[in-house]
Amino acid sequence: MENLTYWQALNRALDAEMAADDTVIVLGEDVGLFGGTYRVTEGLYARYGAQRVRDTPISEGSFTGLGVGAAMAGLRPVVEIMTVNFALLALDAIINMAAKIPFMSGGQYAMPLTIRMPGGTAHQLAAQHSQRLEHTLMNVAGLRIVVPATPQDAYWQLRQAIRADDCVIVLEHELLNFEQGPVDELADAPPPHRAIVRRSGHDLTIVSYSRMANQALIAAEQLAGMGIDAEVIDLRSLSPIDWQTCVDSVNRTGFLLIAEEDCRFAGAGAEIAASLTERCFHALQAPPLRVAALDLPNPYNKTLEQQIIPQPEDIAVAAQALVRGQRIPQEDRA
Amino acid sequence: MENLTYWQALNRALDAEMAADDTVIVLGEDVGLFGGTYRVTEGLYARYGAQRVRDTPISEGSFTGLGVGAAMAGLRPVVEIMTVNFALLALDAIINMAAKIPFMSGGQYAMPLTIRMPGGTAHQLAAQHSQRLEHTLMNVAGLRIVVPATPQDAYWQLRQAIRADDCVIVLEHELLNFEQGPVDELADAPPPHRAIVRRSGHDLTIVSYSRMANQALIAAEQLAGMGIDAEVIDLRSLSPIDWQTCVDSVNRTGFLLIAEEDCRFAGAGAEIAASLTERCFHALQAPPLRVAALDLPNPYNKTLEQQIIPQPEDIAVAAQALVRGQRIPQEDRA
Amino acid sequence: MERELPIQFLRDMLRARRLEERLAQEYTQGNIGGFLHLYPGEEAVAVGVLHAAEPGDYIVSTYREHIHALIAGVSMRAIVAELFGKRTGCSGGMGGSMHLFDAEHRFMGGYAIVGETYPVAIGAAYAVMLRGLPEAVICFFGDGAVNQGTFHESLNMAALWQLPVLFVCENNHYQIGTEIHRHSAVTEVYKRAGGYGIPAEKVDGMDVEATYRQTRAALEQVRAGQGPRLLEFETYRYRGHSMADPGTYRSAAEVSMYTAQDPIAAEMRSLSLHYPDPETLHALGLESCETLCRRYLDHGHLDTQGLEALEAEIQQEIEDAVQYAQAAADPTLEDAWHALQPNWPHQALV
Amino acid sequence: MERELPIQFLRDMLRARRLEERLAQEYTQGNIGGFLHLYPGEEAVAVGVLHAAEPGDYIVSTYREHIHALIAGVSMRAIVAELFGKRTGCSGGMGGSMHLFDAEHRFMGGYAIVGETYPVAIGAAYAVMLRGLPEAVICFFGDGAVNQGTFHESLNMAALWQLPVLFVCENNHYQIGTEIHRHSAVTEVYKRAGGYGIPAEKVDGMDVEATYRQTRAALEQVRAGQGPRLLEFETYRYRGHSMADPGTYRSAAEVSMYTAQDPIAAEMRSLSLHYPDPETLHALGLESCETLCRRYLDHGHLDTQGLEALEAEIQQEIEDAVQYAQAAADPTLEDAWHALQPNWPHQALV
Ligand SMILES: Cc1ncc(C[n+]2csc(CCOP(=O)(O)OP(=O)(O)O)c2C)c(N)n1
Ligand SMILES: Cc1ncc(C[n+]2csc(CCOP(=O)(O)OP(=O)(O)O)c2C)c(N)n1
Ligand SMILES: [Mg+2]
Ligand SMILES: [Mg+2]
Repeated sequence: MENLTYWQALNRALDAEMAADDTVIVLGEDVGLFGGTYRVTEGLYARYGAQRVRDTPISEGSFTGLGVGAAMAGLRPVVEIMTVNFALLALDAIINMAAKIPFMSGGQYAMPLTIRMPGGTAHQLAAQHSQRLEHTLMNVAGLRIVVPATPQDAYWQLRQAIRADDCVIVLEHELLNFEQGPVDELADAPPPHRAIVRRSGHDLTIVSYSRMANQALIAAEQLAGMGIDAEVIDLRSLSPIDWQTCVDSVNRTGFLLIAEEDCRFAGAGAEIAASLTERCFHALQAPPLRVAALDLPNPYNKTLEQQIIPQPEDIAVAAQALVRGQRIPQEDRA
Repeated sequence: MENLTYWQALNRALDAEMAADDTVIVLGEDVGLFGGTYRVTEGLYARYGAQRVRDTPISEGSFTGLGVGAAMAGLRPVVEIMTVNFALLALDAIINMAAKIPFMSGGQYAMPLTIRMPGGTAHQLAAQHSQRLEHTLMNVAGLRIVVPATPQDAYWQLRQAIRADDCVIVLEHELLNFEQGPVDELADAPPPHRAIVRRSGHDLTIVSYSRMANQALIAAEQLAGMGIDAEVIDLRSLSPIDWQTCVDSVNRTGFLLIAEEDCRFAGAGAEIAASLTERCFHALQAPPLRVAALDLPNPYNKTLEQQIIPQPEDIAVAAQALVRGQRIPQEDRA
Repeated sequence: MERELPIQFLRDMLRARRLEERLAQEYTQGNIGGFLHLYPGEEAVAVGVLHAAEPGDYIVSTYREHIHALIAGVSMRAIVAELFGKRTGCSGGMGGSMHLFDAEHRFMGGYAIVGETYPVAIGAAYAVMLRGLPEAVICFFGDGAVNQGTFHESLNMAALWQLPVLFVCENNHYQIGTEIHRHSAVTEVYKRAGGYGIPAEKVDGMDVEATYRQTRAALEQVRAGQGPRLLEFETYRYRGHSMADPGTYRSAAEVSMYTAQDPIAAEMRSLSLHYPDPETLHALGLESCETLCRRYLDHGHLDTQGLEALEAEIQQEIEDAVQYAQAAADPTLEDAWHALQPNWPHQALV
Repeated sequence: MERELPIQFLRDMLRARRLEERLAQEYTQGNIGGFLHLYPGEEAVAVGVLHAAEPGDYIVSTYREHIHALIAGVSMRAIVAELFGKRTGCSGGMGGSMHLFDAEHRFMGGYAIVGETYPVAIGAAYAVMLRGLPEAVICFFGDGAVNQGTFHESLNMAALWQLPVLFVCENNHYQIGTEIHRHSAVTEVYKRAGGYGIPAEKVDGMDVEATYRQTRAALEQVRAGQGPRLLEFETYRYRGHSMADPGTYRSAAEVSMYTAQDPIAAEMRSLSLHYPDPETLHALGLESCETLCRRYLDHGHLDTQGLEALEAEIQQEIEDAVQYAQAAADPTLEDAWHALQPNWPHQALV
């Protein structure tokens, strides 16, 4: 049991899999000599050499597609797309190729491909560098999506992704990269797509994922101060989603709040709200409440950036209104 | 008042706007000399010449981006992406450029760009040629999305899109292209994003859009035979969505069924279900029901293709179960 | 060149031609759905190139790939069954005409999004390079596909890392209805490889022996670890872009533009957009199959009886494949779920 | 060359250098957020190229665009205010360092997704061509951006349709930490324009007078309707890729690879990854600003007092801009909603 940062945990996971299986290769921009923009691949270039830790040109569409072809020919590539934002250039490779080839080939080809991409709102990176892509990828049959919120999950889920024979997208969060947490490299990992109850409570259920799950935990403490006992579920995976863990909780609490960093309109939270309404309708005492980003691109201005993304306080205030049956004011322009 | 096919209505709309405003240009693959894969641009090349009706190379990312730059420099480009499926190669231009430039520039630049793309499930075009993209585009602040289901709406909404100063995506449906309907070129158009009640009823509300709205109308007739009176709402627009028209209906009927061709998981229907649950929770007698495509890529086999997409019968059966309070069996693997 | 090769070339070119003539019929009779992109006129490329390949080589192709699959060794039965959407098709009925796959023959698939073959090919080549094997990857693409960004990105990486790929451009001068001089600033495709330092040549794609010789030479260098090569085959499609391609209204649009077109260009387009009659083709010296037959008859490679026997045998093979496909069963929804993720059933996901 | 030009060059190069030295300080003090990509070392390109441009020309740039905006005429106040995220910034505080826009000066923006400048530029050029005006579009991009597919797609269309674009490559030999010979199979960028038949040349980007002369010549041809041109400017960035770029741990990784690197390459990399001391730069003849000062002092273009006066005036301008930015107000959420769709408020959408 060690304290590691999120990036160190990812680094250990890569190292462990590369050491165990020499068909595992890593490729992306500056993953090698430079050591990775977020240090995740640090040291691997010196250890495994330029062929297995490949620095690429700025050609997201093709080096992601290269990963697809390599996976079909027997390798287990781990493609790093420097940030989610650049994945918009690789969506044909991800959606039309990686996700569909096993299906289109009648199941002849597996797709042991892992695609890592840090994303989300960091510090004033503005509209083109602060995006979320979960809603887009969730709708794609053939992809699996993990969203680790802790160093331990980052370690476990990246290793599981590399070992999986399907295409797994690892959505990291840029602001989590330098956060610390205990990592046990020997403990058995839970199934990659199992949700976990990070805090149990009986007044309402807060469902969240990635960094926002940690924000929800902070909110839960604030709520405790107001005498509201919130249960916090970290989904850990957005495709598939572990509905049962959520259903059990919502049926107990009767209230559901979804906290996400994604834009509210057609974001990941929409599916969570819709599916849990179908499954828990009669247990729900109020409609599921989505606390999400405003439907705006990220502004560069610091104050505005904070305003459009849910803060722990926003989650707490909304949760309070929800359980007390008050109306929640929504910034909603669309 | 004339009977026109959907493609003829689109063709008339383009012709009218090009004749009225010479800053309007059309570009895309085979839109000129060839006359358009779905005939939508037929005759325009001979009428307006090669510069205003530009045949492009197979370079979706850049000719869509060309439309963005041209719009910033004073033109009103209408970009045709031959099918939605190829738009995956243009998403950086659409999401990172067209949708964000007005915002990132502090409102200095408008984006009078129209992007047409026919999509959906046609006849056995298989996984790479049968996709829907609405869920992805809906989540993008800065885009407007229209989904005409009739020749009249195709005519009105394309003309409105070309005249709008924002980026408007016109999602056409490949199977609607050769369907006929009355078109009045002189009548005043409703606002581009206003939903319409295509059939009024009092037992349940069926919300749908594009081709599936027509399927819902067929289902409604079948339901009438079973003594169930369904109201059918055609959204006409997916961003923004005209919630009020839906809310008024659901509050009256107490039952909501959403019919969509998109994959169920994180599809467009998720947002519709989530938002209308928030707005109509206390009026709803049962959870909103989504009748959508299975979470599978499109199989080439004809029988399977029909099975994964909702048919009018599926909508009718589900609607019946919904209002009669029976459980609805769901093909659900994720 | 070995004595039997010419006969094998002719045999395979005729198999290709006759098979697709039959597929066109089956399509009009509704036994095949979706888009059907046929190859008549271009057979000399697939036959020459793939005869020069080794069994260990990987092949990556487009939506116009029936013949690539056939010559690569995929059984005619499995191909026709796939086009009929059957369970025993080479893609289990899930892929159809544009998505033929056969892992056993290293036929890595037909791709329907123009420009996808490049990254898949360099990916397979990357695996070959890591394993240090004398294998090559053959990547097919058309003249229109050259303008997709992936061409640029992938060729740069292939050259940068000296990957064992042979890029095969089937230049039939058309991107659906757009002629090459209207889609490419530089119309000699092989010249565009210069921007990446990739050795490239132009080859007469209507001459099967030339395509075979040139491909063999290029593949030797590729296998020897000398990095990627590109060959541009000048060829020709006799039919419309696809069966769905209605020639009808195009002529109208053409007429209104004829004045602007030079006669040869017009001639070429009308050839590719309508079904040309044999005379015109001979006049232009373009009828690859028949020209080849005549040449071999003259050279005494075979006699008329031999040719008739060959045609009969081929008819037999096609009959058998079509009957097999007709008799085969449809895939089930179970099969579809399995094809989605062959591995899931064995894994506890949640 | 006109008598005053040299002084203007020097003046603008010093304005650029001193401004960014100040921006670096403001960044470390937390007055500027996000990523900050600085330009020291490359000033001769922006200054030479943009002095050669006409007011009617459009400019499309990257995330390393402060100086392009400054020389294009955007006020220093508006630039600094934008970097401070203020309402009076040239993008209303919504864009920040990577997204400077100024419609009035036809500065069409800084784009942060590598490779986006090409399509925007050919789009503006398409509009210019339709209007038949003698205007040009200047498209900036780096050596790393050359491998993005949009380069290939856009240059082909620019050449095919003879669009009035000048493609300006700022080749500083690095894609963040990846040196050009490790990201491009052909390292002389200008040669890659050949695949599109676009005339191209390499220019010494450290010599402001050369960049001015060559750009002027190229722009004349572009404006004359002779189609696109590409100029590759060999240049050099003294600082890390961005302020966020930690030089610290890289050296370690380097050391473990040094053996594999040739000395010049290593020298070059260490230069671009750490802050080089002036001596090293002079030794390599790379210090554009100081070299220029000395040359002009020698040529008698100016004297020491003149230089001091110039520096003082520039300090004054920078002080003023920073104070203006500090004093300015933050944008409101109202402003953000308005910026999203300036037109919506006036339209009944539903
Ligand atoms: C990205 C993309 N854009 C457009 C299409 C539609 N399309 C299918 S084939 C084709 C023409 C391709 O021409 P070429 O590469 O020369 O191959 P050919 O059909 O001539 O064999 C086009 C535009 C597509 N399938 N994919
Ligand atoms: C599509 C995309 N991929 C990756 C990045 C991250 N990134 C930002 S700048 C840069 C290097 C660009 O190098 P170059 O084009 O030479 O410009 P320079 O920074 O040297 O001026 C990279 C990889 C990005 N912004 N966009
Ligand atoms: Mg072609
Ligand atoms: Mg550079």
